[in-house]
Amino acid sequence: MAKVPFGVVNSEFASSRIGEGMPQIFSKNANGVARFVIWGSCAVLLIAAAIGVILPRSDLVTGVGEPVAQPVPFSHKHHVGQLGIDCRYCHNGVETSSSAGLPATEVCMTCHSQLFTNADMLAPVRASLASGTPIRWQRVNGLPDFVFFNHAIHVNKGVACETCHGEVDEMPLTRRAHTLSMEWCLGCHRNPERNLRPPQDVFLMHWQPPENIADIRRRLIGMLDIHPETMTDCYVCHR
Amino acid sequence: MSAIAEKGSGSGIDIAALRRRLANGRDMWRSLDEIAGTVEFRRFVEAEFPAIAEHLPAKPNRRTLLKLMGASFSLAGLAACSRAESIVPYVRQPEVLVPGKPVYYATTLSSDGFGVGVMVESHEGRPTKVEGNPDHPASRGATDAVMQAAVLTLFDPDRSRTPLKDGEPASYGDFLKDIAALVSRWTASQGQGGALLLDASTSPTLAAQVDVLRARYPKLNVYRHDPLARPTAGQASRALFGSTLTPVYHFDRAEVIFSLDADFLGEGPGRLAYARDFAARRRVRSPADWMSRLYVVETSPTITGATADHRLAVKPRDIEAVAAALRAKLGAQAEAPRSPVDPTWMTALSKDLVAAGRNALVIPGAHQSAFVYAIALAANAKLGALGNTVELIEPPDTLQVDGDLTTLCEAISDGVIDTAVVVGANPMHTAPAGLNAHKAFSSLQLLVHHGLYRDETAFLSHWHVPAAHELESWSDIRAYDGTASLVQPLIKPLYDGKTLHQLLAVLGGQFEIDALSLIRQHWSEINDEAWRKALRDGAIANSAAKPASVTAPPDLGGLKPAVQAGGRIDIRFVADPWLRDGRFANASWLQELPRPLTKIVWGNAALISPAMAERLKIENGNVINVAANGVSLDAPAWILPGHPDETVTLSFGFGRKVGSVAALSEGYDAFRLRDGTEWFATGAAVTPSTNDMRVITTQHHQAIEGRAIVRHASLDTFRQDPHFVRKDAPPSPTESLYPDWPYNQEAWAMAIDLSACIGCMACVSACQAENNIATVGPDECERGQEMHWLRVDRYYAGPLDAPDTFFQPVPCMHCEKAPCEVVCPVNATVHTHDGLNAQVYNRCIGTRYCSQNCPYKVRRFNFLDHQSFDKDEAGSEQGVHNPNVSVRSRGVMEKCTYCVQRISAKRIQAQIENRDIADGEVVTACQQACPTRAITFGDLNRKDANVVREKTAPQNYPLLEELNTRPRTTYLGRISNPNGELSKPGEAIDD
Amino acid sequence: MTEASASSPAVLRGRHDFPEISGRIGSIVLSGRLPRHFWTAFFLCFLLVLLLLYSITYLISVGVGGLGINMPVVWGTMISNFVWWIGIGHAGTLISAVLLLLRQPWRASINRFAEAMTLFAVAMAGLFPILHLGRPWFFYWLLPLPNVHMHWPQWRSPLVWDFAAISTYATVSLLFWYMGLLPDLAVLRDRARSRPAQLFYGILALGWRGSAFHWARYQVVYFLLAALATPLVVSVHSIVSLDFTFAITPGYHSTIFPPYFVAGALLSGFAMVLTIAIPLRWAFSVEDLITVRHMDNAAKLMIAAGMVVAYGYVSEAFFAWYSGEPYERAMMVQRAIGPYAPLFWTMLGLNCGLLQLLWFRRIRRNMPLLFAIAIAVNIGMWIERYIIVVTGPSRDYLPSAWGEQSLTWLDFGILFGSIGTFFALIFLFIRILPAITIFEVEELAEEEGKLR
Amino acid sequence: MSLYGLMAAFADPEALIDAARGMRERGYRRMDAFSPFPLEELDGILEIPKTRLPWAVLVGGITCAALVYALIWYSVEVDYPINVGGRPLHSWPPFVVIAFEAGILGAAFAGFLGVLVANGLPRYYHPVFNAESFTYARGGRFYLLIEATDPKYRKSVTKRQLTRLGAEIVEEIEA
Repeated sequence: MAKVPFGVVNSEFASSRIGEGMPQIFSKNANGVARFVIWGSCAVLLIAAAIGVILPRSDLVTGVGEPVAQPVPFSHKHHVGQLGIDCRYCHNGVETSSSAGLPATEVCMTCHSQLFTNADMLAPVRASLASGTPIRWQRVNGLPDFVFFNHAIHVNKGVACETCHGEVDEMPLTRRAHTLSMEWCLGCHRNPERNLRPPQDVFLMHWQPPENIADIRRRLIGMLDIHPETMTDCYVCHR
Repeated sequence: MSAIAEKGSGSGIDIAALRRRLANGRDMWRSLDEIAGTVEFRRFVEAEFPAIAEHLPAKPNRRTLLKLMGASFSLAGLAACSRAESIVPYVRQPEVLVPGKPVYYATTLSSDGFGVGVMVESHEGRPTKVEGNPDHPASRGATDAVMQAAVLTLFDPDRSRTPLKDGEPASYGDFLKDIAALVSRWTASQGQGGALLLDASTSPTLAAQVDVLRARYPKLNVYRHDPLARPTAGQASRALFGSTLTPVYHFDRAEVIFSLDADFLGEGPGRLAYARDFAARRRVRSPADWMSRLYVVETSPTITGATADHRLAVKPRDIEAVAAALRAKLGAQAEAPRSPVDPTWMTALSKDLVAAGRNALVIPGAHQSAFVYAIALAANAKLGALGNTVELIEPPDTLQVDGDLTTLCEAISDGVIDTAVVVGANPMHTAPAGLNAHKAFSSLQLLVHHGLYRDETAFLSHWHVPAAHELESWSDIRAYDGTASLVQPLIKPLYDGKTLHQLLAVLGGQFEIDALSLIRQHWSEINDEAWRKALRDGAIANSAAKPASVTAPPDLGGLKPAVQAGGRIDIRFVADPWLRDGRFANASWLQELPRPLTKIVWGNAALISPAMAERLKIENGNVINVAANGVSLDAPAWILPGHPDETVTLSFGFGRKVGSVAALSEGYDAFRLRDGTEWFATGAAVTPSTNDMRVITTQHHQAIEGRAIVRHASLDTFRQDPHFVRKDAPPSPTESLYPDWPYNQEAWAMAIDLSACIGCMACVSACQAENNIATVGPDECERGQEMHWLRVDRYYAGPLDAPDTFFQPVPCMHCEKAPCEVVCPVNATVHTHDGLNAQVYNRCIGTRYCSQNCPYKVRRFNFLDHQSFDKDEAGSEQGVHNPNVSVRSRGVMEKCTYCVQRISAKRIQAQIENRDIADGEVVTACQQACPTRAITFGDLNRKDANVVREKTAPQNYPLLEELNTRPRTTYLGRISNPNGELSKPGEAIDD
Repeated sequence: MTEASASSPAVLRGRHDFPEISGRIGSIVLSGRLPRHFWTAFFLCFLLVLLLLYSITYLISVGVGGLGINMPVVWGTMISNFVWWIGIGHAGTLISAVLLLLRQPWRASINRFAEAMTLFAVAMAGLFPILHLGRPWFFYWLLPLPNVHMHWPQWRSPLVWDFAAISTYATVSLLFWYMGLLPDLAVLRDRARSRPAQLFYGILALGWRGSAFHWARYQVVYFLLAALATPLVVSVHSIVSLDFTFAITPGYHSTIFPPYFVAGALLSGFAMVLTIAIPLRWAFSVEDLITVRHMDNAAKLMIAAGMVVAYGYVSEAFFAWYSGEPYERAMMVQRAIGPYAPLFWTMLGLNCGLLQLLWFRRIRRNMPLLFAIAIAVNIGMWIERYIIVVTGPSRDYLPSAWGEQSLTWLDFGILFGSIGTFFALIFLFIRILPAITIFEVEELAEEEGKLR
Repeated sequence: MSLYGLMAAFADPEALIDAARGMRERGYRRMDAFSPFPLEELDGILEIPKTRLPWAVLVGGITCAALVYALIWYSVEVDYPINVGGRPLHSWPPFVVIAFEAGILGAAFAGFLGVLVANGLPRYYHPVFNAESFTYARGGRFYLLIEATDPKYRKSVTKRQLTRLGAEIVEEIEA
């Protein structure tokens, strides 16, 4: 850096009349404005924090309760609620496999080759069987790839379909009943007792717990060999 | 972008021009890599695989191609891996299949033409993992490193997808039309001028089909080209016993074993069974236990030599002298010839052998001369071992051929042959140096090639037909002991490939027949029930060959030692342990799997002895020119301790540039120097040059630095002091500042028996297949960014020329006081209730502190985007992925999890059934693959568990126990059994 | 007048009056007439800023594999840059806080830019732990934020302590610096002629009017902040050193690290103060305000810190031997003769050897020479941090895992980019804020009786 | 428009101190002095009370440290207990480090915010700025303010007294 004779600047400054004016550069309102800005920023920060806490849990983000459009407007309300078909008729892997399984087209056609054989609504199903092209359903209850959920263990240990999937028998179009967030999963994994029911009842909808349910649940924990202290291990879900 | 790639980019591909260029020589065209940048390549990809094209950068580099390689572009389940938001059920669900549950099928994989039975795990119809078949004699539940990669080659995007006529895509129907013309021509001429060139195979159906073809076309000639052929067993047994026989060894009965250059643990169709028996005989857990003793004389370091109690390295030309000396010592010959081996050594060996009597075993190298082979057979006979430790059986390979590639080429040159059908073989790459196979094949009127890849031979042929992969095929094949094993498809052919049986049937005029009916026809004598059982078991019951009873003549049936050539330097050719003759060159798992002794990846080197390097004043990576048989090649030198002096080991399998992965690898093509199918060359010349070539290795430091890492002792020392592992080792701390954490349920733990570990790398390969471990490519390996969760460390001790070699598999130790966990700032690595050191990939932010603080350095980091985390972006490369293991994204740490997905699966199963997990129910991938059962895994809290038994052995020790990390993985110190009469050179075992 | 200044020679040279002091310092900012070469230098730094931006973009889009790191040496320049910058940051706080507590009035002319240097160095340092991450976009997982994943940081990790220490240090330094600026901002507010400048400095000055009542509280709290900053500054580099000490890697696991790191920080910090002050006082002709005595004192502190650092080197080696730990010993030997030996000996030469020249008063007062030594120490200290980071893991417990890392263009791009950004920020600071504390120099002039 | 007080400007600190002492002796209590740098002698003269801000700093520090420690304790013992490297859940030594840093942060904030609040800053409009002579532009003069609310305040008397005590300029300032 080259040296600059500072005196030039300095003398220029000395000759000027800088600073001999009115020092009051703000109006009387300035103090009020400053207070408003200070408290206002505090309020904005608080609101932002509140939004940050609430928004990720809201239906807006989690998609809970929002029916998903499907290639065939399949109604659980009709099939489960009105006809009373058992969950396992279509989701036949649920007791043995990690995946509950989606019914093959054939399964749909066991009934629909007899019933509503000409309904327009079912045209994609018939087309699927004819062409051998599977129906592309839209996923409703999705988990990230790094989460490994196993249906069989839950169903066998007395966690009902209803507990996670909600009252599907009242859903004309299937929608997500719970957030399926880690927080929500852990809610049960930390304290499974309050979501248990006798394993034979897991496929029932609108199950009414008997009077002595607390007692039953306590015994279930022992009978089913459930160890809540092991259920928050990371690898239970992440492998 | 590599230099190679730049050379090619900018100009479009013109198939005709390529063919013209190809006509000029064998290495004129390089690879997909060369053409990757061209407009045509893009257009091709876009047309065929729109999903991939979107992710293809404007100028794809090697990395992209490697990623695309991960699996197929267009696999069967492409529909199933579309947007994550949609789910696709079956239209008709197969009965056996429950989505989410794997299914296992027994089938057989071929290894140098012999069958090894496997169980293949299949998820929703997608084969993902190869396991050994416990009921199969050649597998006994184990696999080797190469077999693990079968699923990867199945999904290899470089596989040939469509028949090609003169290099242009054509339909199979057109092919059949052309073949129909050929069939009628041959029918008219009785096959005059026709030749069939087969790959190595022991398929009974194939042999029968060839017989049918011969009957139909009496003038048809059948040749076989097996570049890795080892025909001397037959020659020697013909000379000795008058019939062609092949030996089967019983190491479980052997007390003293002498290997004459036989790598029985690493090579040969029976290696897995042999390794199992060999290790079982060397299991020492208490001073009362007994173990066998192994002497090895070898011409190039092998894992068998590394396991030996006494090992000598000799020049290839000296092996015959060693064999003759043995014969002399055993008293069959009065006068001992000049032996390169110390006479006391020979005396001690022969005394030991004689003492063992019928429990002795002399094994000749299968690639050795008939003379050596015959001496070994005679020695066994003399010792009384024949019928006990050695049995001679009819060779499984019953196919009679009219000659090999050389005869075929001569016949073509003579104008006798004008049409050739090449099935499976790739003679344009594997032909010997002196043979101008290229010229001969170019002059053919019609050349039909059937193979998995559009390889060098396919480029020359008029018709190329894609072959079905083993996992897509119906076939049969015999194991080393003659057991007929069935090959059944796990998946419909992805690219409509045809099996070799279908092709041969087509040549016989059966255009429509499928492979299953051909196989079933051949085995029509067994009923349906037996057939179903055979399919379930993977092998046809009681089909093993019966041992022949023979008596050895007093002489060697006229076999003489070979005449020694001039020159001082010998060449020893070996097949690369993973790539074999180069057929697996496009499997990235195998390219990146360190070779057992050199730990070299993505290339090969000319192995030389330290003394030779000193004389030539060369270092690792310096280029040497090796000349023999009138040809020469440049290769980077690699100094291997324990290598015989004045010998260069060259390995086959590299130098191929066909296929995007193969093109990434470096190395030379040793076939360019080979004469015939010889495994040795004498009179070679080696000239050092000033150039360097890159040789990539994953272990840079070989010495153990006096640390108590691999603890070892001789059997005698062990008997005196069973707790030898405590001697001279740092004291183990017993106290900790921290209170002990209770593990009330399971407490998973592993024990690794270093005496049993033969360094075969099967565990590493199995781990890679099971856990979706990425391959990273040569550049990243060179930088030290490879990803194997489990590594097998190789240390040397003792003198440079005759060191002791130690292998030590190092997975995660799952320390109870894990140093890695306390330093993770985000709880991404924590302990579980059953004592696993869990790694939570989705929580990891990549501070890499855990790896810094891991004294075992077993953690691996995704430095770059090796496989895509995003299902959509990954496209179809997920084909080979284990669906139960997360695919890790860039920037995430990963490591051995004790196969936590397997633990979880078994726990869930046990909990559903409301019972405890049984001992041995959870088997880790490495444990399952291990041929010697060196790895034991189980629950420490079960007092009857195998792993507890192993850990109570006196030689059990934790690695770096002085750090008080309390590892759950421990080692059983290595025990060897040297002969007390021999002060072994470089004896480091007795201290 | 305090005792210290009474017993030692005067700090300022020549005689001054208040308008002159405030005018000379203030006009650098307000007149905006800076030497042409100021802008040339700024432009060069700005090019390096662009390099930093490019490098960061590359790093984040390609991944940390673009750096030279590998297995086993998974930490590299990002960590050594971090430690280096944090170290540089220490001198500023030391000069302003510790010398304030010790009532060393000579700090007056250099504390402002030393504090600014601290802030910018900490800002640069704060960048590196994030760039170091494999997935930098998740850096906030180190914070205990309410989230749906139920995540907590792992409080036992030194990296979390680091996060707490660095953010506290940056915040406290900023508060301390801003408090010190208040009276000077009032001066600038009053001097400013243009309305935007008046508003800018006026808003920042918070209506400071120099009331005696304010001064009384101000001084107490300013002093208290200094008292808080002093243990903080020691704790920060101690915690940074715990990143290493906490690990069981040979070469990391050493109890000497905390004091040795603090001393190293001071050494590099004073070197950076000199690196900035020597050209600054010359370019702006303020040699009478930032005098040779300042430089001399800084040089003395440098050699003092340097001796402690040298003691650290010696004790590290001694205890590696004395501990009898084979791993520590082997690592130490490898450090001296292994692949990183050239760097190791260069480091010793620069940080221990060359520094001994400062025993000579003539060299301490020879500005070009002092400047060169300061630069050499800066380089030496970077090498020291790099050696500490890489040699341990490259030669740790299992010889099979031994290996070295390399450096790529990206390592250098980010390092030089950060240096450029640091100086660019310093230039901006000089342009916008008074680089010398007006009120304290006035006070000093008053006390020294140097008023006309 | 009311009168805020009288502002007297002095050339040097000694003059200001003398003037302040003089005015105090004359019975003035509602005074303030303004200077470009702190003048400790004024504290006694103007009867500036000893500030209690150090207590605020102490309380801020301790509160913040305790809160953070409590948060850590809650997270490891109550909310999500995890076995990390076999260490006890409540590993206090490392937690103290974080609590210490948090304490420093809390103390610094308490001090900084405390001084602003106690001084009533920011206060952009203030009557003293209405004095034409009141400026720090030239390094600042030394000012003494006698507020109009002082019981002794008599405009002309006070002005005269100030001038007599050496004020260069004395001006009336509006509120």
